[in-house]
Amino acid sequence: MFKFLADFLPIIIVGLSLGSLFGLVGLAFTVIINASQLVNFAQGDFAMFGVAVCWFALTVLNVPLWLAFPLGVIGAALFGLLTEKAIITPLQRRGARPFTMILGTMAIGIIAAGAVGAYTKFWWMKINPFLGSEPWKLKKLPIDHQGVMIIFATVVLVIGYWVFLNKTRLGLALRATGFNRDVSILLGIQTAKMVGLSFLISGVISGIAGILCAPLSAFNAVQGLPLAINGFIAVILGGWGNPYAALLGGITLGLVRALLTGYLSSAYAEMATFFVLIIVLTLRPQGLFSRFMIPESKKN
Amino acid sequence: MLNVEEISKDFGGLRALHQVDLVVRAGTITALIGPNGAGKTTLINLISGVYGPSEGTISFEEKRIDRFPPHKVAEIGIARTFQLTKLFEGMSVLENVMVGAHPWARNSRFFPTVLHLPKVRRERNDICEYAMKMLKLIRVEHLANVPAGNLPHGQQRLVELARALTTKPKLILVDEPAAGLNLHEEGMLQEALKSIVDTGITILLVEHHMRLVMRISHWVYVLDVGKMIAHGTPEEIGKNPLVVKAYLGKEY
Amino acid sequence: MKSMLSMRRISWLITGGFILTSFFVHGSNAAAAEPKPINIGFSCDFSGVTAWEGNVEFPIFEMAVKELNAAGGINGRPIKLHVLDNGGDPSKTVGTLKVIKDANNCVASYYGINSASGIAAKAWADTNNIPIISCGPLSDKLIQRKGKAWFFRSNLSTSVGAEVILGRIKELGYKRVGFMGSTQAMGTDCLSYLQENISKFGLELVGSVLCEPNSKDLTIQAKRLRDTNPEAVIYSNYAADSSVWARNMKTLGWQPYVTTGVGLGLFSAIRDITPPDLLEGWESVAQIDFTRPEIKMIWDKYAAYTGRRSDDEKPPRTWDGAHLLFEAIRLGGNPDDPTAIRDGFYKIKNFPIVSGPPGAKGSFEIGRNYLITPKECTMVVIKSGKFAMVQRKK
Amino acid sequence: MVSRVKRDFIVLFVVLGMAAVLPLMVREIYLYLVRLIGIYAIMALGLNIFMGYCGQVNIGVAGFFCIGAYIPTVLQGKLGWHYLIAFPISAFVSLLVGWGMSWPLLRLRGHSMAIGTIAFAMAVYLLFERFPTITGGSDGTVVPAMTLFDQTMGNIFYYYLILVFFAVAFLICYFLANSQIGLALRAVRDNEEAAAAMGVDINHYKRLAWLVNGVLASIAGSLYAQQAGFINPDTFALSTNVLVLVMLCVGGPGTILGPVVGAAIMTILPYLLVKIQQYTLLMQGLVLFAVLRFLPDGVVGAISKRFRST
Repeated sequence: MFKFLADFLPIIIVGLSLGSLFGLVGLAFTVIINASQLVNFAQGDFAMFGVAVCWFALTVLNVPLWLAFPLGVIGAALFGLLTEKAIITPLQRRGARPFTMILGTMAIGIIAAGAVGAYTKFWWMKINPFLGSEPWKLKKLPIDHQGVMIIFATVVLVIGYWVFLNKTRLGLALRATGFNRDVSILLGIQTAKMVGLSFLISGVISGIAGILCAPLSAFNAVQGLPLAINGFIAVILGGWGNPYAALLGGITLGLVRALLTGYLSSAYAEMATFFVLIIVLTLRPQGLFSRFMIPESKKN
Repeated sequence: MLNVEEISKDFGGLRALHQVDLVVRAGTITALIGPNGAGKTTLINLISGVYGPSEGTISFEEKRIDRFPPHKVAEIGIARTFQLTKLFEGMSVLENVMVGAHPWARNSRFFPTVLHLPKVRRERNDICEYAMKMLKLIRVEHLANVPAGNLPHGQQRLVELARALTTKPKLILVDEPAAGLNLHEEGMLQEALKSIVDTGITILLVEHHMRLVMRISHWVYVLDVGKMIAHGTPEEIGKNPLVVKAYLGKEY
Repeated sequence: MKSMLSMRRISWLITGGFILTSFFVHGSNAAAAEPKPINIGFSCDFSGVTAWEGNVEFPIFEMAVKELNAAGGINGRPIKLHVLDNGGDPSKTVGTLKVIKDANNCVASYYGINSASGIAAKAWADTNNIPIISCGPLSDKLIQRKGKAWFFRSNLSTSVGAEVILGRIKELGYKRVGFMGSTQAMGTDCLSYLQENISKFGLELVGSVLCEPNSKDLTIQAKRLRDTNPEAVIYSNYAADSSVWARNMKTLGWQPYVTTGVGLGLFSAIRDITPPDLLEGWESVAQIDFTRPEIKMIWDKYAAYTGRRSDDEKPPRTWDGAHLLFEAIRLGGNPDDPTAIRDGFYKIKNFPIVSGPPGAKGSFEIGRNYLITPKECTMVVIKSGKFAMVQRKK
Repeated sequence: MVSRVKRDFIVLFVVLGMAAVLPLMVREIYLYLVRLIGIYAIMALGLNIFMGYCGQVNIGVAGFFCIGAYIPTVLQGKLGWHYLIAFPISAFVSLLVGWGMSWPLLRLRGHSMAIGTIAFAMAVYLLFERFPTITGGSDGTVVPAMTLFDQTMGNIFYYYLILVFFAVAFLICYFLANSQIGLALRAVRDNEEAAAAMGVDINHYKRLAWLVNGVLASIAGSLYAQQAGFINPDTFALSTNVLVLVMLCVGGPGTILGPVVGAAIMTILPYLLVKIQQYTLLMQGLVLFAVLRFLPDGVVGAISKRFRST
């Protein structure tokens, strides 16, 4: 019995910390989905860009971490805003089809990856664990503080976003925009500004996610898309346009992977997640935890 | 020709239609009137198979059709237009109308098409000609090559009619055609409907405005909050106190 | 109408491009330099995930060629490089090699870094009879035991590395060995070699775990391996996952002796990515002894030539590759005949190389188409974040 | 209408004719490029039917590409079957796979469909990567050269093979696009409800387009494997999906020639940039961005518009 627990607990912990990372990226997706029913395939590249800025500040400008971190986040946020101004709004004005929008965001992602890659020669952008590599000791049970930080940040950001969405005028406006653009225009909400705002917030979140997970493993210019896909899987597993569902979906994904790694083999864990995704899409397209469904936009 | 018997439709807890009966006789213009939210469009959607009824049956020429998917309904000869016009905006008017030929375009299967067999080419030309003929019938042939997205509202309705006709239907469901038309366009519409009936096609006209209905329909049904409250000739309906109360009462 | 018009327009464009192309081709055919140069193709990964390798290897090779040409070339004939990017993609690599052969009628071809592309290149070389010298790929699938090979290698091979590791572990007196590697060939090849040969060294493989590329957390695998309590751990994985692995071992409070057979090139990448204190005491097989003056010289040359430093194995092994190729051409006698050059490689005897311990000599022989044997191998250890040579008892 | 078809054909045959005599005039490198263009064009043509005409989203082309490349290779290498037998089998397999996947995937819409198709492609990719004993794993595997009348086929042969398949694929897509089926597909794209009311069986046509897309991609894969001589899973990773999307979008979705032009542009671009390889990715991104932003209907769309307006 104890043996079983000793095997089981670490798996759960790993699942949680991985899952909350995916959940965080999923949340970043959800912010944009809530405001404009868009899926932003450059999400991971927001994170990547944040990491790049942070790394640049640390290694080239030699600024301390407490300054480099916010710089990176700001970088990601501005990049998000730029994305919206550069391609999202123009395409939406034109009433482009969904796959054009997808490609639009992809284009931004490719450009970011290409630019950063050209500067770093696709070499790794190394950021050390924030609190050094010595793990915390809790009654000589070692704890990986980087993972703890990710879980913590995730919880805080999800709650913060919930408060913002439900308790502030701006948040309500954001929700209204996502729910029904025309009506919210009638209500005098500047929808364009709202979409911009959503990209800004989403940039912040994914920036934080990226910089927090960069020390876990090496991060380079082309690592954005895989991260984004995991985040998006979290969104689909959880539930479309529902922040908590995205988090739950992320944790489910993390746990599934950890369990597969623990009890099957790590060689098939990733493959299995995609099969799981297809099954979920077939049986429950609205997601596992979608307590409410925001209808997809007419354009789809 | 079309028999709707004791149809009911629930959305969640809300009952949109309650025990509705309706009969359309071949070769006539039958009108279905009623105030907004009476359930007219719901009934049309039930007949055209957009969704199935909660209770009751719909039969067309003695054939049960209430579980048919929309494309099947279209194939057995019931065409429709939409209250909010739904043209294919990426195509020209002619192409829009040609889509209508789908139910009888039997030769345009996959392999014959990719092999570009003569019968397919012939059929394509037939379709093209037939579509032009329908456009002429509705008197909009001059618009043939205009992108459908660029048309004014009134003409879009007419094109939709032509498109519906191209399916070679026995019955056309026309959903609020006069909504948002000016007098001139309404006149054109009236002409169009008349000429359609003259070709022997039956029309079920769903309308909100009395004027058009009173002028052209042979038989009128009145629907109010999901119930059929009266039916008869336009004259009878005009006199019917129930209708005046339920319907015109709201108008004036 | 749309389609027809655009179609006609396009056809004009195509005709135009067509005519231009043929002109261009004609022109480029006419161009020929005096004295007739020896064409050498250079296919390497400048883009893609292994791009940094190409960006180091190419300048070194180019530098060697320039020096050679400045010194009068081979028998008075300069060497002309034809550079192509293979993006680290095998089928693209084959494409570039085809181009190198047919378009620029090259006699010999230099190939860059990653194993998959290497295997593709070897297959191509064997069918097209063009000698290839390569200095990146680790895979054992590139070893040709019988007959004369067309594909040669100036760097470490997985099995050679593994052999050295096992020797070292034995030397340190450990018995129980654990293995951690990539789910990709780099890990699986090494594992299968160990499973076959470890008993010969009187050691025991007690446990092995694999991990997917770019894993974010390897605690589970690390725990699994620890539970088999090995005394020494062999790490055969890409640099990207090293930091995860090292950190998770630390988290488990488990720090056995870790060694890798990946060579200094990858080992320094591992050091670049991972917090150095996590790597304290890690050892790796290498093919250079950086206390040797030649190495220093090459590193400085590279820095002077490119303006950035790459103080690891790549410059020296590329340097060796280039000079072995030149020597083979020289010994082959006929710079225009690929077969002669191939035989030239086998004529190389006791050629002084910068790899290996001081005074190392290099050669190829039938059944061994790779340069580095266990006796050319050295070992480096990470002491307080810096590399240090391991002094091994003979 | 008929006369227009005639004129298109004349143009098509002029182009094909020029392509046919090309090997006599230019060197291997250009033939190599043309082969790649042909292969990618076949893939993009199929994708165009599904995305450009039927208006659905598919970021999983590489899945079929992978199947088409690996199955003949394995059948040849492991079982020693002849390529000309293995080739159709792979096409048939991807037909079946496509049929199977159509049930879960075609029920989705828009972005869900995007991620669903990505998942499909990734699953296939990992399937072929993680079973090294059969497929050679991440190291990839040599594709046995095809022999005909016991002599090995060379580049020129593959050039003509690809040319033929390209011509066939182009004609198929051309006839589809200019037929009642083409109209039905576009109807589904523009307004599903109205299409259904006109008697168009939406699911049937979505599946049709999806299968055309899949089979063409698989054929492209088989050709790619043969002419490349070596394949490994990375060739079929996510980037390929994106590349084909980019080709389609640059050329012009929903136009007949779009895929071909797009394939040509995106294939030649990296070779023009050979001196600045590390910017290849950046360039692709910028091209895609510029096209999306300023040429909504892609290059071909823009050109034909120019013609209509003048």
